[in-house]
Amino acid sequence: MRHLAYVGRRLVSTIPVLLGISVIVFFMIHLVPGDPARTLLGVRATDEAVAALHAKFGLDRPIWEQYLSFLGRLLHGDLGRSILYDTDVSSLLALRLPATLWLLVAATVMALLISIPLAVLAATHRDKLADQVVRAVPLVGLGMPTFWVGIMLVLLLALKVHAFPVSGFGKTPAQHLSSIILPGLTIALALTPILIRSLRTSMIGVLDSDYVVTARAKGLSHRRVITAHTLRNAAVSSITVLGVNIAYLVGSTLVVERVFALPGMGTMMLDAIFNRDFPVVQGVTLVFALMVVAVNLLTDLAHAALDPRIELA
Amino acid sequence: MTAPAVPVGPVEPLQPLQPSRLPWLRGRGGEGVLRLNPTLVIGLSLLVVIVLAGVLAPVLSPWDPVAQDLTASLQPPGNGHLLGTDQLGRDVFTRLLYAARVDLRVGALAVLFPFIIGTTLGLLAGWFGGWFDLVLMRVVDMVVAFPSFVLIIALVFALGQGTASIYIAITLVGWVAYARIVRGEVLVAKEQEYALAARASGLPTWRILLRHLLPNVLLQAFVFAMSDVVLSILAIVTLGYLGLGVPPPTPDWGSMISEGQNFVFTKWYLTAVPGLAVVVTGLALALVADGVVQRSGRR
Amino acid sequence: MSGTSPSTGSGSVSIGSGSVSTASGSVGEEVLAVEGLVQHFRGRGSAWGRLRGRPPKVVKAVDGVDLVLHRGETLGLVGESGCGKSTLSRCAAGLYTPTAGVVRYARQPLHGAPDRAQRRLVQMVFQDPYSSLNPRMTVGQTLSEILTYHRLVPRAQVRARVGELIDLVGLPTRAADQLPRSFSGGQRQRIGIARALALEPQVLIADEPVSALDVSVQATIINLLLDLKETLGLSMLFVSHNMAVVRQISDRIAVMHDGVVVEEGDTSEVFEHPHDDYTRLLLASVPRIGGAPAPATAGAATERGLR
Amino acid sequence: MSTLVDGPLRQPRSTPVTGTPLLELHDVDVEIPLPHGRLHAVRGVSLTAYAGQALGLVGESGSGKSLTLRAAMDLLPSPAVITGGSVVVAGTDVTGMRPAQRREHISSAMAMIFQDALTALNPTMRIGDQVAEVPRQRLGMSRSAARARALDLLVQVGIRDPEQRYRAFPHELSGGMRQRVCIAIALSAEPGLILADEPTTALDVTIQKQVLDVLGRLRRDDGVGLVLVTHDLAVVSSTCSELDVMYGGRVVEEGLTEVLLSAPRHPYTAALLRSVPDPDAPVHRLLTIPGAPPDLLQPIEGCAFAPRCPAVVDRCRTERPPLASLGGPHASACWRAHEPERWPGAVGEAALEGVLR
Repeated sequence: MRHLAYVGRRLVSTIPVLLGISVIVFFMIHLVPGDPARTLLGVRATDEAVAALHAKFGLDRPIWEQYLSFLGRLLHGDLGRSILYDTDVSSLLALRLPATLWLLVAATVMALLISIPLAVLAATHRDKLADQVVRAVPLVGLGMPTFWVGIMLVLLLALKVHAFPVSGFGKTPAQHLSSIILPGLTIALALTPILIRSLRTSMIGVLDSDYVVTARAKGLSHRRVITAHTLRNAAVSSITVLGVNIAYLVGSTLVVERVFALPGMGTMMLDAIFNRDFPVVQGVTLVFALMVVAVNLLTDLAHAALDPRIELA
Repeated sequence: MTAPAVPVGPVEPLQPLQPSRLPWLRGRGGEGVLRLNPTLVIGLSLLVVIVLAGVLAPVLSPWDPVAQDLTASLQPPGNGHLLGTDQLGRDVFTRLLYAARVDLRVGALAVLFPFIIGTTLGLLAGWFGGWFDLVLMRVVDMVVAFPSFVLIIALVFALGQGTASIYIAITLVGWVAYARIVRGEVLVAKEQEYALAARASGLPTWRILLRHLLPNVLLQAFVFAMSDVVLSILAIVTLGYLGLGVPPPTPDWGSMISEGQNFVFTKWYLTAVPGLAVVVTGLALALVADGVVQRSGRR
Repeated sequence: MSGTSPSTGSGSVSIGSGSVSTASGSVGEEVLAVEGLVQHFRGRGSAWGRLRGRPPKVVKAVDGVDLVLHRGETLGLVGESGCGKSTLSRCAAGLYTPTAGVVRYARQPLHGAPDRAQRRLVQMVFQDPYSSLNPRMTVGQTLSEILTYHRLVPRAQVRARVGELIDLVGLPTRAADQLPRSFSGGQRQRIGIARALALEPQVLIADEPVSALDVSVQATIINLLLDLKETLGLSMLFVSHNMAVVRQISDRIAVMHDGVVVEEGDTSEVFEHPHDDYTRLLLASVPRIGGAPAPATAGAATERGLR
Repeated sequence: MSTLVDGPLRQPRSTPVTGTPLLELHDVDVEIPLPHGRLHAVRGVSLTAYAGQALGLVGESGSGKSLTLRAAMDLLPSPAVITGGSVVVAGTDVTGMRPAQRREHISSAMAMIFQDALTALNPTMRIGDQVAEVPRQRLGMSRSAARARALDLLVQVGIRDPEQRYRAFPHELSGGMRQRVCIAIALSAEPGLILADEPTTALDVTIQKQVLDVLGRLRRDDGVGLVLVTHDLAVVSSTCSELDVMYGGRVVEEGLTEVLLSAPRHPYTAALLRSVPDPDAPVHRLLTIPGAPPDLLQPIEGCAFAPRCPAVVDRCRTERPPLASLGGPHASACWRAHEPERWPGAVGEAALEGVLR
């Protein structure tokens, strides 16, 4: 199977990136002025505790040895222990991951539901009123702080209309879903301006292409021209755009979780930051990076599946 | 060969010098004159208004942005307070103006460093290629693997709160985009015949890079920088909202939103107005970026 | 080496004093030569390729070519797209460092990129009149930059020399202050020629200099090149896919196919009595005004048979 | 003059021109609205094409030849619009039709091929499916019948291993193969006429010859007419029996190719002819045309070629010469078309060559 082999090769090709991520996450702690052990344990740590950590992580050893042992622990799923909660960081992450994933999926779906129709509308009515209006969206929308949009949505929808829960995540999937709608919409609205702009451009590129002219010259119906000759090709260019922006989207979960008090990885990271819980910050940063790598991988695979010009061999 | 003392002269009737055969490529203004279009004009004027509002803040408002007056906290608009006062009795409108100073300056500077570093590295990597290019691009791959905002927050945390940390964090994350853009443009431009011609003329490498390539690859980086200023202001505002930004009591739109959020049910404008200020700034910069792109005729 | 090729007739020394007649095969000493030239390119996407552990694909653009350009002659290099003629010309211009083989300027082999003095010997005119000029420099800036850097004229006379060069290629002097975008394709190509001539080279390498131009403009550039060659005593390597253009301008031609020269000789000899099968196919395929079938070919014969 | 026409014709002078013409343009104007004015790109062009005939439309860049073709096919690139005249396809004026109906009518009578075959093919659709699309979607064939038809067409345009090629994507084919696929697609609607816009300009000469041969064979064997837009007089000469020369948005000369190219009666045609290098005979200097083409944003007074014309007289600058018949199909828009012997220099020579021969 050429496709399977491609997936395999693409997986292998992420290894250097993963290594790079581990390097950055590892060295983050060395950016902090002073003793890393003290940074890890916090200012209130006793000298004994610091010495114990020195011994445990071998902080006196050469830096590359420290990195190798860090990497070794990573491979066993050991992300260290939280100072604040005195628990394994990995088990904390496991608890918080679902809310963030829910949020990401909801935001992506909503962003697509909003931006695809608008982009198609604008591209097919180029320079008409609809297009002008849609083109104004990115101009205004690019400068909107995500958290502010969230607060405004709360103000308008949740408090005035009482339509959705304002914060929390609930216990059942149904509750999850209803509590994810506002935060998801917030992120979707932040992503929409960028998506609309790129989708409109790629759609217009396709509509202007010679092969669409050929399809029209063939005398095919408008519907057939759009479905058979435009959509797939527009998807090919859009999927890359989407992939790039999902990295941006992953980042914005952080703030939005805060606004809506969602118990996800973002709130955990912020809590950890204010409590100087360094292992947790490291762990969350790492998982966020892994999510981006995974999304990029998926985008590439989708791209390859859609576009025959991608070399699979 | 010596240069002919007498030029051989025109070899056929002169073609009259004509403007470009494609009239839509012709500028309306003269050559070399900054040609303006409506988008650019509106964007620039808006930007000038915002910058002036920040610069002239002491003139425009009699209040002190940081002096607290707990007896006058949370006053509604009126009584000389255009937008009322916040929970510490500070005039909100004044703080809005002073925040423009902070956020614009930090936002612009936080783009300047990555712009310079990223452009230089991208130019060199694109032109020379080889191991330098290879290493640089691997580093770029690593950095882009992180959601940029997560990395910025983690770095600000690691470096300790403060304006300097914000600059460093945004620079460490932001140079990557410029390096990528410029490298890509250089890879195209160096195969363009004008670059080959400059090499064929025997001009030195530094001169080709600075005089022939840089001016032609800079546009894309510049356009990106325009929208990047928006992103960097958003980052600073968000850091401010999270309490990791410019240290208080210096006013900043982000911290203003954060403080106002506590009273969002009763005094919605405390949150809404600073946010609108960010939106308008973003709009101004987006218009300028669009205008520059339109003017250059690129899409 | 191509100099030994039997059909060149390069041995005959027949330069009448002063009279330089084109197409008469008057031949001087070697001014530019390539010997055993090989230029391979590694496929693109090398970074990904390396990560995937695959050897990069190698494109053998030029695969062993010997050519000699003599003083005062025009050598036409013809072939279809992808035959390697453009790569060969860029190697000869010192823009690419060949994978193997030697490039000689005035009998001196190049080591790596040409030095300043060598750059002055050989200059190049490019194909695309739109991308071959820096869009942000006026014609005057483009020319004076070269004159200043190579110290060709005293600083005070740069401006005057720019005027001379512009005049030489048949543009009005006021062109010096204009940006490339205000010129038509043909005019830009003249600027490109002026830029090459600024260095007072002995050899001009012209890579498809007229293929992006309209027919009537194409004719003016061909005439200009012919005139300059005569007045300035230039030698020229003229690269083109257009057989008709090459016929007008070349004393000698070399036909390239798949990275090698398949036939070389006096222009009229090659056109009238082609030896190589590929050359014959190429000549037979050239459309002709008047529709007269090309000198009998297999293709034409079968077509007639079908009728 | 008659001796010329009676001479041995290298081309069978098209299949006898019978029945109603498939395509007629009457005084068609095309304008492009631009920020700085309206570019009047096509100015009152009339032409007629019959099934089985090969008509060449020749001109330099900016002459309006491509837009004329696009206007005929109702495929003008935005924002160009037809602002005058009428387009009659297979005897029906399509100018007033509703867009969908017009599309339907035009594409059942005519098909089009483009300069760049790579961009003219959908990159994500197998070429076989692209060829089978019209039979399947418009002609209502079953899936298998459409497939069989597509394979037939691929064979007809000279593609070997059609079964294998059927599943290929455009990027997997060579340039010449792609253009053949485009021709197959054009044929799939069983048109009477193929409109070709510089179909071989991007191809190497050897491939160009093969593609032109395919088009020629289709015309001879199946009576598929051709309107060929090109800048290359040599290509027209070996392909087309009739010729329209365009300059500044107008047809300046029309007639039988052989007559036009051996005894042109418009100074522009003559000059153009003299500036084309001949692969069989080097000349010392090629004739050039001084000056530049007209600015089509401006109204043109008199003959558009007058500022560059060696045979210009006062009248040319004030009064536009109509395209007037010189007897038979030959017509020229020149006040001095009747006295080529009095044109100066090489232009005159070119015009007289045929007469003297």
